[in-house]
Amino acid sequence: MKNFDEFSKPEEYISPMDKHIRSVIRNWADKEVMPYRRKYDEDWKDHHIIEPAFDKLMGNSGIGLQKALFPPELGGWGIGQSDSAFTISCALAEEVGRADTAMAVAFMVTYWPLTTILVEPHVNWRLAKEFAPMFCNAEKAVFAANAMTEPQGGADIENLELTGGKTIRTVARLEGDEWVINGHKLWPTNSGGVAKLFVVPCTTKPGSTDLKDFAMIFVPAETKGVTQGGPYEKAGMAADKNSDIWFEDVRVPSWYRAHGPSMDAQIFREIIPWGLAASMGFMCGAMLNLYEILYDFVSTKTYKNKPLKEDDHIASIIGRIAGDIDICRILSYEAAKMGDRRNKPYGYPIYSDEVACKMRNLKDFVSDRAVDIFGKAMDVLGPYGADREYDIEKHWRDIKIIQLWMGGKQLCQMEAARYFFNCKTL
Amino acid sequence: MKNFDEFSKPEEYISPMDKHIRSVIRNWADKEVMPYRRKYDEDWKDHHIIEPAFDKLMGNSGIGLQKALFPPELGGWGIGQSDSAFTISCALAEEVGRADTAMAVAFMVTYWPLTTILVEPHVNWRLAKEFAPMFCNAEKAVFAANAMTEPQGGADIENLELTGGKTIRTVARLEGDEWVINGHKLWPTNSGGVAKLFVVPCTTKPGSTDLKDFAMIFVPAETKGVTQGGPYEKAGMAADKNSDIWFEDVRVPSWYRAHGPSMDAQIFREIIPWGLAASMGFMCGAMLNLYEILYDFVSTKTYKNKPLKEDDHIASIIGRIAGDIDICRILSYEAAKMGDRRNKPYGYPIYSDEVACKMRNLKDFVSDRAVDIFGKAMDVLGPYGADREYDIEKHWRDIKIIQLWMGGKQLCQMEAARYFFNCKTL
Amino acid sequence: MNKALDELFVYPKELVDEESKRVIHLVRQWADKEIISKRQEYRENYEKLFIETRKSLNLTIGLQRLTLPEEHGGFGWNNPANAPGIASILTEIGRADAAIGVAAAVKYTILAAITMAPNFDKALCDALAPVYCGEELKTFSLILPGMGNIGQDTPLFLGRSILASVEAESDGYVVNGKDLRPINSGAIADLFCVVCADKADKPCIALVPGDNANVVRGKTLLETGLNASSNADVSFNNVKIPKSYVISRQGVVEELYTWLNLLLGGVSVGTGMNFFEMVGDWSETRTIKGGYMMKENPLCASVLADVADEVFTSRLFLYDLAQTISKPNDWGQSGSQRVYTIAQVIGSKIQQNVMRAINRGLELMGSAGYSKEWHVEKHWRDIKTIQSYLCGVGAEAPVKMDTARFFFDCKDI
Amino acid sequence: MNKALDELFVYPKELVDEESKRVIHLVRQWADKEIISKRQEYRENYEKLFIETRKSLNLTIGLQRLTLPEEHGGFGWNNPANAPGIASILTEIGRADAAIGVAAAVKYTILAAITMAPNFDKALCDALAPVYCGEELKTFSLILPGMGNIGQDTPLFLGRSILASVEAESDGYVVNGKDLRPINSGAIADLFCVVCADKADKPCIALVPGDNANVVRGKTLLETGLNASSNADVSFNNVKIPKSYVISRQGVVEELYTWLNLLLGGVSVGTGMNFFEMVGDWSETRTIKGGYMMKENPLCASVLADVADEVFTSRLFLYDLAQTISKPNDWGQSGSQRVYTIAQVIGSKIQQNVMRAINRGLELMGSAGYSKEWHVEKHWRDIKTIQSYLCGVGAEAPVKMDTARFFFDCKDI
Repeated sequence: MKNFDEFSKPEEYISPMDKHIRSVIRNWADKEVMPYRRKYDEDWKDHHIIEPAFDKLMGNSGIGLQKALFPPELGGWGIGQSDSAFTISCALAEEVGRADTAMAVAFMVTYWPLTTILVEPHVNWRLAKEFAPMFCNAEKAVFAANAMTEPQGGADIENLELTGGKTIRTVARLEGDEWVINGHKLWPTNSGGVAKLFVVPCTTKPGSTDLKDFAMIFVPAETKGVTQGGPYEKAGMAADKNSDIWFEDVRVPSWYRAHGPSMDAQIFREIIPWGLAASMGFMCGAMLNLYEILYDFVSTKTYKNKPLKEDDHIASIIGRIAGDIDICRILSYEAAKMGDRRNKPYGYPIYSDEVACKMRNLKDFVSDRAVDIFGKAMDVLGPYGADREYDIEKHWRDIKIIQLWMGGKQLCQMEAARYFFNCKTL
Repeated sequence: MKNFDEFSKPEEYISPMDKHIRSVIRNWADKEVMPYRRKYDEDWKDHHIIEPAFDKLMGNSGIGLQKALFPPELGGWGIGQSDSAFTISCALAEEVGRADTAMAVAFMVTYWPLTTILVEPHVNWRLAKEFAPMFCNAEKAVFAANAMTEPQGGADIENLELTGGKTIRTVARLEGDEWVINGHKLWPTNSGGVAKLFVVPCTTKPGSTDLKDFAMIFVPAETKGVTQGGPYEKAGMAADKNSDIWFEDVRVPSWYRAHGPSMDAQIFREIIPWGLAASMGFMCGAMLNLYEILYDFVSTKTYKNKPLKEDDHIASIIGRIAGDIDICRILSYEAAKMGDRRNKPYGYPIYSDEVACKMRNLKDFVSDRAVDIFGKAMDVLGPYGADREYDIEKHWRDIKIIQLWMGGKQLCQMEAARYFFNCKTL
Repeated sequence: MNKALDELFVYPKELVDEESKRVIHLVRQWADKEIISKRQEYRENYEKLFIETRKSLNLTIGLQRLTLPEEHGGFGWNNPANAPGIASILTEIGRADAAIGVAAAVKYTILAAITMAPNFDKALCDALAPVYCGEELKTFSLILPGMGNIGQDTPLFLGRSILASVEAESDGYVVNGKDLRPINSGAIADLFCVVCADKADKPCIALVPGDNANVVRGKTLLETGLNASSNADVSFNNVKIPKSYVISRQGVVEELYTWLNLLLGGVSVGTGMNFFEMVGDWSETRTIKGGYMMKENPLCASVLADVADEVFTSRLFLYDLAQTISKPNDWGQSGSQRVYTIAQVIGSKIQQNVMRAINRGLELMGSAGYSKEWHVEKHWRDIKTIQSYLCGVGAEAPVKMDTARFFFDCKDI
Repeated sequence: MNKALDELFVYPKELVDEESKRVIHLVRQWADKEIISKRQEYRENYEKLFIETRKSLNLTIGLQRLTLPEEHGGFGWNNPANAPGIASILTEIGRADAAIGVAAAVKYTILAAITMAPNFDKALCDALAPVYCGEELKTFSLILPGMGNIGQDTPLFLGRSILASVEAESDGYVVNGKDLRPINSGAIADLFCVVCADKADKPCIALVPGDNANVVRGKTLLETGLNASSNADVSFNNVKIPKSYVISRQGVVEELYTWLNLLLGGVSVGTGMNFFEMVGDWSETRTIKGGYMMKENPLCASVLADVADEVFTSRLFLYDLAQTISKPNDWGQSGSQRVYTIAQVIGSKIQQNVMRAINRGLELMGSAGYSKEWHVEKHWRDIKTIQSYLCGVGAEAPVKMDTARFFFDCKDI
């Protein structure tokens, strides 16, 4: 194999933009991230080192990726309206994830709330126009966040089919032409003072199981009554800040609700495949980086005075690692394509079980493989495996977090099983 | 999920013939195989029950699939010249494999030697014309075989890069315009008196490591000096007969050599991806059948007086099984597509490492998953798992054989590792 | 193989006393002489030799009476302290033939509920021993709770459906149950031991003589392995049995599971050890890459190491369990929640490990792995059959729930 | 958790005598009082407390002298029969803090080569004990063979490269080695034990005082876990040591591996047990699906069962190994091929099992799993670090080759 670009991609799916986007981001990664990333762990609170790299990636002083989803007429690149939106996202996730999956998630979660108003067929032009300047005209990185998880329920909120939104305690009350929001959210990526814009899944009628009462409402971070805590300290992913957010009588215009009754619940369901596809992309990116590092290692370190890779048994171990990377990449692109088929006659809408549950299965699988091969790679490195200088252990810590987020492994398992076997009570 | 046809396929790859072919074969399977397959094990020697089903699948008295690879001008269906030859083969392998993977292999191995002379860009029209009547004009099933393995070397012969053919002991000597072949082969599918036509990988210069001395020569089974032993008794795969074949001063015309020096070695390398892609298809077929059976079982048997599938933990086990099937199917189609890209600008020839080694990895992976999920499914069935009436244990036995054939797991591992890490000495 | 198995696969030697060693030695001789040294003959004439070798084992050597008290003509191995010895015997049998091993394991399991201290039931033993452990070879069959059918609401044993029932009637009991699947020998069993629910839905066990006219057997099953055991579904249609044939003490069903896991574990460890020997031999006769001995290739060696690992740890587990059972003062009786749970955990791990050992080893053997000529495929099929039966329902689900119940005090699972 | 760990995770009670029990009890008290009950404080002020708690363990309780003979002021636990007791101590330490455990495990491993019967080296003990096991806390560091660098042809210990060398010089030895990576404490160690090759390429071990000016330490490493151990690469540039500081008896390197696998196994089992406690608590406080307790959901219960399984079997393995080591008359000395291989097999299995237990448990804990606030993520990082170090080179490759060599008599791998 010539290099990591040779890992299998379903060539027929690849967008014409792929090569260009990759090379731009790879250049950024090699210059702005790779030389500094070993210091990120200690920068988790302040982002002194991390922030400039974000600016070069997302803001107009750099690549300007944060505007990519917006329509060209509002200053963006129009990816939200592209037939390859998922596939392109997969490439973005890979390339940024190769450098740092935490940066990848912080960057791409900025798209997450915006998908609900910028991606065909659900473009909400009024909101798109309202928020376009915030992202498209900024020199520096501007972040958004999806304030989903609540203290009592963990990822229960993602289990909307089962709970019907009954457990949601963040409440939006319509007063005149304003929503008044009260509640407490935990853990969203880009909280801890990072995000300029939140979308807040909430209920308009506490305790209701009617999905019409479920709402997704946009809240600019500087709105009065929004308070963010300091970032949590975590085992990894220093570039991604998470914290508590409290909403106390927060008032936003009534048209800040993404789409309205019923459609908001559908839209909420639609953001899940985006999160899953991106998660797979992040992990593939980290795995590509793993391969680069491992390749060098097994070619230069020896066992029995031969390079590690020339020992048949060790070759079988690293061969399995590379083989799994190949497989995960195929699956991630296939998952992305499931999303991109949403408007095709042979495709399914992204709020459908077909897409969501199959993707849950794929994300669960890719996560398991990633957790496994990073653990195995550390063992291949032996005493160097846990050493930060070799850049693998950091991914190992981050990858586990990706496995656990968005409801974690068991939710994926249940959604997949429910779909494949038409279970009624899971 | 509505039914097993909903398992993911990369929709963009599917040939227009797919639906039609599947429905024809499914009809055959349901009528000719499913009602009888529980008796196949005892029919391993005689094929009294098995043979009529083959006739209906392959011969002109039935579907006539044995002629599919031949060009239309010779009475075939022209699949050998199709851009979707691998993808269609994958569908065929699945549908027949769903009923019985041993029938699937016996049927598709008939194509195997023929791919070397019927598939673009290597059509050998003289030989194609010579052999077309044997397959295209027959009412009954006619089989071919690839007599590869030798007693001393096991699957070493598949490791042509490493051994250079040095270990091959079957020798062809040119005498005038005839090849005189001597040697002893073991195990080919469709031996034991089944095949009408063999292709015999052999050497024209014993001990040579020059691939120019490697030859693939066609030998009709009734040629003088060809002797076949009785079929071996195996743990499964009763519909596939294997035995010893001895070639003693067997004489065939000089132009029965597939292509000639060097090209024969390339051609030999090209048949490997066919075997790998078909193996994956067989396993996917068996897995689809597993799903059908398991679905019924977990919906009607209970634990804690609830259907098995409504227990969250059991759901996670069967969910993983179904999830793996989804994944294996995606990967099998991707493997097939790697073959079908052979003539595309972004593809690789099927003798290339890119295709062969990546497919080795995929076949190894799919085999491992298949072995695992069939074992797991038997455990889900508990005391019914080992019971032939439930049709899963038979697949369990067969699947293991698929894992072991064509050089088995370790050869797959070595080829994949060699490719991914550019190893020199494996 | 030029190494002695017992020098490779370590175990706590002090658990096996001199008397046990003598019996173990006898059984190993039997195994080597009557089966292992003549695999080909055994394969071709399996049905007949199966019965002959069972007879020589059970009657000539006398193992049919192994766990009977001495006063009943037995070897007196009816104390939990004999657990390591009994497990060792099963290992030796399993090394020769898993089906013979399963028949023995089931018999000792059922007898454990009757003869094992401190629950020795003299009256019942008086009634059964002369008939079922005498001069003729008798086969026992065990019917455990398992899965139910949709629309049917059954009493449960820790989540598993109990499909048979007992009801007191005048001086005895009446047993009922339809299409029950035993774990072995349903078609030929002389005595059934069936887990039943009583009127209060409480689990108990009933012993049912096979010659009762109201015992109806289905056709003999064709199975992946263990076919010589001749299994079949069984129905009990108002079968009357004496009062003493029902054992309803607290924990008796758990006892069955405990012993069954130990003894089938012994069988599978033995089969695994024989597989180890076979794959070891194979790896020395086979050359690869056009020259060197298979076992000298690092990748093949690593597969061999996996085989050894799995068999090695299985044997450790086996004696860990035997040791736990043998010390009721330390850890409780075999029917206690702790010992029952441990037996389930270890029992299923042993089966999985041995299965993995064989699956791995077969990878190296290629077509010799699935060709009947090489004999290893029988081990593979037999172990898978044992494993699936032991699962009972939904793969490891019940065992996992038992485990969580014990370790985490779960109440509702 | 309202169950006592020792009532859940069974082990052969007879292996641990009353004296051992008293020491174990002391250490458990230390663990609960000084660390487990104040995790938050410990997290915020880790560096300082790490030293304080090590001191109270090693000096106040006196564990620094645990494996010294009584005549050297030790506890006299310098006989293989003490293996189960020592392993138990490490479990208790590991339950509190894996880094403290690793420091202790390495120290006892190195001392085992010096003090353990029948190889007690009185002269060496006389020289070392007063300095390194006295009233001050001293840290030992171990440098094992491992991987080499391309273009370098090194002497081998069973396939692993030996990067350090000793050469006799007048009345002592000279040690050389460049950029060696210890398994712990390279930056702060008071005494190094390094596996060297002698002039004939034969492996031996050398003890190198850390205060020698020719010992050059690299910068302190940032690592996944165990950061408190302050590891760093070390170079020995013609370091002179006394003659008695080199031990070259047959099998001495094997002895190190045997004890290291046992004792790091003890550490990881302890960490695993504490993780078990934590995830158990979590599963009782957490509700899911808008209502019921996490542990009552069958899927979550099965994950909990996996955690329990892995920890349970790890502890069984630990005592299986301790038992094997403790009976040299049954199975051979700790430096024998058999005991060495068994230690490798079991040692790596323990690490894998505990790692799997934690990986599984974290799945249930979601963000609490990786948030530092909940403390479990430290266990996860520490165990992974131990495991990777123990691998040495190419994941389990050397262990698998050792296994195949012992079980199948491979010669060339």
